[in-house]
Amino acid sequence: MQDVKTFRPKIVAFCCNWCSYAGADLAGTNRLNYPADVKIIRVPCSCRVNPMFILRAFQRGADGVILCGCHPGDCHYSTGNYYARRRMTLLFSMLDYLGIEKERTRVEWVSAAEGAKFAATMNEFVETVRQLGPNKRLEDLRCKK
Amino acid sequence: MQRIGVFVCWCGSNIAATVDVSAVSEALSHEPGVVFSTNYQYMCSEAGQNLIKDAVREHKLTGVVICSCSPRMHEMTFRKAVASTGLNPYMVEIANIREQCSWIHKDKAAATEKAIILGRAAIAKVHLNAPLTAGQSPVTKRALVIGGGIAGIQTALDIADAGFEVDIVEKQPTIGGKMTQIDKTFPTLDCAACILTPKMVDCAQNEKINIFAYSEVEEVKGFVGNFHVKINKKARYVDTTKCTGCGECTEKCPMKKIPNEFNLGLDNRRAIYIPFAQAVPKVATIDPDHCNMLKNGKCGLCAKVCSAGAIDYKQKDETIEREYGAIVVATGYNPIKLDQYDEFAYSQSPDVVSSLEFERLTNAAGPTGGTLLRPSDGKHPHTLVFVQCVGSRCSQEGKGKSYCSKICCMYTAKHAMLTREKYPDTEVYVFYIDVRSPGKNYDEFYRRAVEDYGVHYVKGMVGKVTPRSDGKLMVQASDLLAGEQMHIEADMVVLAAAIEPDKSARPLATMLTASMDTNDFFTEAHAKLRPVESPTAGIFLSGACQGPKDIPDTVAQAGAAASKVIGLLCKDQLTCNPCVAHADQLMCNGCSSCEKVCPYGAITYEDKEFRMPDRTTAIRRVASVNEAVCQGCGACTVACPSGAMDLKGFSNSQIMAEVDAICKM
Amino acid sequence: MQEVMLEKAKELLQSGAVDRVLGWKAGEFAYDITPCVFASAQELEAGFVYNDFCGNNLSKYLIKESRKGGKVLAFLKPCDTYSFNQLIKEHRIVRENVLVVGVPCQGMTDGETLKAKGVKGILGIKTEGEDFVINTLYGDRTMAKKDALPERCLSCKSKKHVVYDELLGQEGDKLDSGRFDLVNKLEAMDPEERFAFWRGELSRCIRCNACRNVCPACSCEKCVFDNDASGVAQKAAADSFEENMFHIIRAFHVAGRCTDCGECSRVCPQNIPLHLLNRKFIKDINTLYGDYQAGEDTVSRAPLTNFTEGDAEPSIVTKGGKKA
Amino acid sequence: MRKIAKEKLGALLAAVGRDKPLYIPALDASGQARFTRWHEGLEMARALNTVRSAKDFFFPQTENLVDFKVKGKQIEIIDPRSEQEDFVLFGVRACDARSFEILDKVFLADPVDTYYQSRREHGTVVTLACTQPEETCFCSAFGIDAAAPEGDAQVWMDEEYLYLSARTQKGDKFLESVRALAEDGGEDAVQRQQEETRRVMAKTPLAGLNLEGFDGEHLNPLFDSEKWAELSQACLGCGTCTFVCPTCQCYDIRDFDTGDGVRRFRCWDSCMYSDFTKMAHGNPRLTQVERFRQRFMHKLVYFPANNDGQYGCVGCGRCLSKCPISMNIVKVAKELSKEVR
Repeated sequence: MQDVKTFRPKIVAFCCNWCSYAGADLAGTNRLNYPADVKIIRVPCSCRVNPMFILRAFQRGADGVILCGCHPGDCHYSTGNYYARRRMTLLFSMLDYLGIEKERTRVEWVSAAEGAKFAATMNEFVETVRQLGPNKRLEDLRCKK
Repeated sequence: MQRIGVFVCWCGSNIAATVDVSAVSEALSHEPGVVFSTNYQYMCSEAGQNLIKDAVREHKLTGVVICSCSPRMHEMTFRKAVASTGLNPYMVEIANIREQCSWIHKDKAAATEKAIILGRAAIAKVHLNAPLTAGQSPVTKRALVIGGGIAGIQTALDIADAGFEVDIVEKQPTIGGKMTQIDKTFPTLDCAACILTPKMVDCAQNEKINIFAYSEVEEVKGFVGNFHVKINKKARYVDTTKCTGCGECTEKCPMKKIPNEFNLGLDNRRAIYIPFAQAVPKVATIDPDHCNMLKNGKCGLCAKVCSAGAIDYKQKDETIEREYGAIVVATGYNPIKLDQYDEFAYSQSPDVVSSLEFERLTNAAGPTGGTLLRPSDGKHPHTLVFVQCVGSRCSQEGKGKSYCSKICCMYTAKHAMLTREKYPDTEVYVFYIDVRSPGKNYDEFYRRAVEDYGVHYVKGMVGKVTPRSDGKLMVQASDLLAGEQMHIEADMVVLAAAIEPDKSARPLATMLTASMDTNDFFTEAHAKLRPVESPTAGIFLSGACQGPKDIPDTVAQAGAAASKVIGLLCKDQLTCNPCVAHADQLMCNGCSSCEKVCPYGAITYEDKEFRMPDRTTAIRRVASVNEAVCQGCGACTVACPSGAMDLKGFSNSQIMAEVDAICKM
Repeated sequence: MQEVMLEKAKELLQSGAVDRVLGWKAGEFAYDITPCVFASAQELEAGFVYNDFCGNNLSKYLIKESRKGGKVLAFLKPCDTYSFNQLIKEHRIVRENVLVVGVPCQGMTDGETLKAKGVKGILGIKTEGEDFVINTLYGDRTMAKKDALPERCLSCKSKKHVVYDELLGQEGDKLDSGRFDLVNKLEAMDPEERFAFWRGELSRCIRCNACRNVCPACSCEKCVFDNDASGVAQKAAADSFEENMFHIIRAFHVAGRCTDCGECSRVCPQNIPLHLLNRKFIKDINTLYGDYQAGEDTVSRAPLTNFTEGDAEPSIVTKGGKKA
Repeated sequence: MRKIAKEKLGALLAAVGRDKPLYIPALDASGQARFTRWHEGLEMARALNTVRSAKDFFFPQTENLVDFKVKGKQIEIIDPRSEQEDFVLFGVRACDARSFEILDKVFLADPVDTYYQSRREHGTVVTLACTQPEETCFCSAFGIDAAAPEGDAQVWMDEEYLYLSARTQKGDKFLESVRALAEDGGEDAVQRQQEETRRVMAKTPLAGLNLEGFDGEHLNPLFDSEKWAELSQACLGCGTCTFVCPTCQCYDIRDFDTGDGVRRFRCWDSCMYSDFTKMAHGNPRLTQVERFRQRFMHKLVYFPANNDGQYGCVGCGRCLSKCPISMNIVKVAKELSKEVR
């Protein structure tokens, strides 16, 4: 069991191209720090994220997965994030039902102007997952080193 | 196996100061498929781009990964550079190691490690990239405007002015819409007819504009640039090419007691009628529900008196099929029905009227010739009570509307002011929740009503209106500011009814696959940035169908919608976004889940014959994506349980490859 | 009822109103009944049966049967009609080729359920009033019918047919039989307990795909888990992750479409209470987005292809608020 | 013959299970029996049979064959096998015991499957005679005596004693390991029990199942029978029958991308699956009728034709209880026997 202090969680962040990815860019432009443990995958819209991608990340060794999209009502495609919201709510609820730590998954709406929110969210999320320790309940032993 | 080139940018010191760029290019050179890996000071510079181009040619690269700034910055730059070598531009992937790495991390080791992982993810993705080509579709250079009110008229005129053909479909016998019924317009108090009728005439005379009045859209097929529309032209029983609009028939028609819609039933018309003097087209129409000849085959008087021989009792509805490149929705609004507002005695007393009825009662072309008279006894009213927000801003479910109807404050101020001006002997009360008067010269206008015209503005709601046997209306209200109950003996009560989208809007939205909000207003593609476009490509919004609007806003939006249409019709071909959804029809269940979540109506179904795995042939319902319409959001890909629907450029396997690459360390 | 149905089927076949009859066929024992398409009166006479063991949901067979040409008579129990409607909604069944005859159901049991109650060596089963009299290799045994019902029937949502062309017998009512009780119980556990519970259950999965293949909502032309190109294909649960993955994604794919017929749990050879996964989604959908019963109609918008602007945020789960 | 008082069953299991893995039928959370690794306090199930057959221990559902580790552009090949340790399977019924004979004919024939072979060599099978057969039992149709199971050692159990007898050297070793608990005798009790069991067995409804005519001679009429379409009509194409079957031995070899390499493993396949034996050119059995036919033709015709008349079925009855649509080998055999008699 890794020490909470030295444990560096692997975090996958799915960001929609129009708001959150731009928000992440803005966090960079403003040199706002967050841990290098976070790696971003660009998707056109939060509605592109299939629950399978989230499970896949856990299978492959992620300790936390976060999905960021435009604020409800601001979707570039007008309704994508509304669908994403329902899908993720149900998926997260199912994971919780199966006893998988619900704190490992998160959805956050980050606009292109919210660089600070992006950085703060990532800092907070990484810390939450770090406290939880490595993902054991949804890991695939075959993918372990 | 791809032959991948990796290009790591220093971005001067922006990246290189925090990321060991040589370590990154060295590490990535060992990745499967990578045949060339280098780093350079400024990849986006001309020298940097040449470096990439040379490497593509020299190493016969099939894929390019650039570790640099955000793709939002230079993706296009690098795609163009690569395309110039003949390699498909969509074989380029960017690893964002500046905004999402070097700029946010201080520790060089950690930042370098992350940059390598981001590079690996991009390499993993590029392995699965396929060349993409943007499709082209032609544009029919004609627009359809649905609704012939001021919104539709203005849009049509502006489009025609740019030289494009435009058809107006109006379900009433004449164009003009609600504005024709209005007396004066705020805040300048010019006469509505004086500013509207010239535009109606312009429409009629403009050779680019074709008016289908007394017609409705029956079916819409196709997509942006290529709509195919069926229009049902209802039978008027009058040959419009022969009718001169002389009005002889309407004089002679024996059916005299038909409520006149134009005057909201405040007077009567005949079974053959012309809605009003300035109607466009100015031709007569027979109302088949009331015409004796059409119902029983007896009468035929109008045909006898028509010297032009225009009457044709055998006329049938006609379906017109036309092609359009763009469609503008301008279906407007209606005041809500007031049957549910018994507390205001609307259905009990003819002297309780809606604001639109009040417009007719004060209009020179109205039933009273413009003299304000009580509908009940034709006497001059002395005390008038105006009630605002009847059905607007209403939280009671099923009764009114939750939204503000926006125009009522201003027209009520206008009514109050005009009444006081014309009849200084009247007492005028206005009951309001708030007075909302933002807009150029609007607040000034409202204040003039209060300050110069002595209208009694009372903050508070009218609780009850009780008709008394002597014809007076007892108005019971509360004055919230004074904190007291008021009892007013009024002669007339005018209700500012909420406005709602026209009933035809909902079925139309279904035909257009354009989305609507819960109030049946059409939704715009973006609340701030694309206010006159529907999310469905090629569908534009003009006027109150998108939300409550007054005339200046409507005209402004109508012009904006026209300019968007013009921008579209100017193009000969539409270039599609190549990163679009695609259905693998062999796997498609035809279940319609994808179609339901598509905001653009890009997915259609067809019954197609397939050779099935068990050697049989079967007709299956399968989805197909119209690439000209799809915007590539990917909502359908997740709605699809079988995974038949995938998104080019962001495919399931590409995204999972990125996930794998990121997680494996 | 069996006689009435048999007469009806023969009559409709004879008159040419239908060409085939989808029903149930008797087996070797009292309980091993097989879905069957009968093409003639003789076939019907020889094997048609309708009794307390006709648990198979016949709706899914109609995907293929309704496309074979000709008209098929389908006897559907109340819960089968929900699946039927859902498949109509998803354009999977050609409605005009099916004549739906609704048949009443008092709950269906099966051999496995009886054996789980300790009955061994079943030779014959007779119905006497509200009881089963079971003749076994080891003597006779009487069991109240209601005690012989599996959980899915004890928590039946409806004895009312949501669609039929003709109805035989008395129409029943929608029921409130506490079908979310077990979900509530699981929700009330600690996450650790829940994890242990589900790990224990799902670890028994042998990935035989019976749950998927019997499921009327799992009617994909090709399942993602069978499709090598999908990148998530799996033929066996080679790691506990794959057990979780398969069942989570399967439940997700049928979320808002699952009518809660309970076939998944009935057919599971390992007795995994799979329907409790689906019911969790149904319960969440009901509480978060308003009551929704898949299959109740053929036009409503499914919860996952719908939204409202004021929908709950996913954080409702993370924040741990028990949903009302 | 040796006997051990029944109250010493725990001690017996402990004596065996202390120093090597011992698997006994025990109830799982759903109340069904499965072979479970023995630990102190684990109770042996009284169920007639386990849901999954005992073949799992020699031919597990998934088995890692080889690992490829990828480092940059280098690939390293790793044999994942570690030393196979000895283990004991206790409480195997006569039907499952016979299934090993069938599996051996497949896996131990040339070329030998070394993964299977290693497990067979290290596993000791201790059988347990049946006393209360189910109506689904038809092992007798294959000449199996439920009262006299095969295996390395045999056990009979009544209310007082367990009676043990060794059949092989491994069986001797097993008996040796529990010597301290055992005493001689019990032949009479065993014989009485066997008679009673055989009496009940004869009363089971499927006891008279006649497989005459299911052989290579009748391959063509059986293969061409029109009954297959009707029999397979309701088949869901799931793998339940094959996965609970003690004799089904088909497997698929698949690769799993671990992120830094590939794990090549085999896993049970099912002839009922639509992608069964799918090759580059496609699938030789495109319809469910063909796949369904394959399963039963294999068990009842091809296998005996190639193996001196031995059927590929042991009559355990698992598929009878577990098939979601209650279609099974007995119904198939009864229907098709009309083609050959």
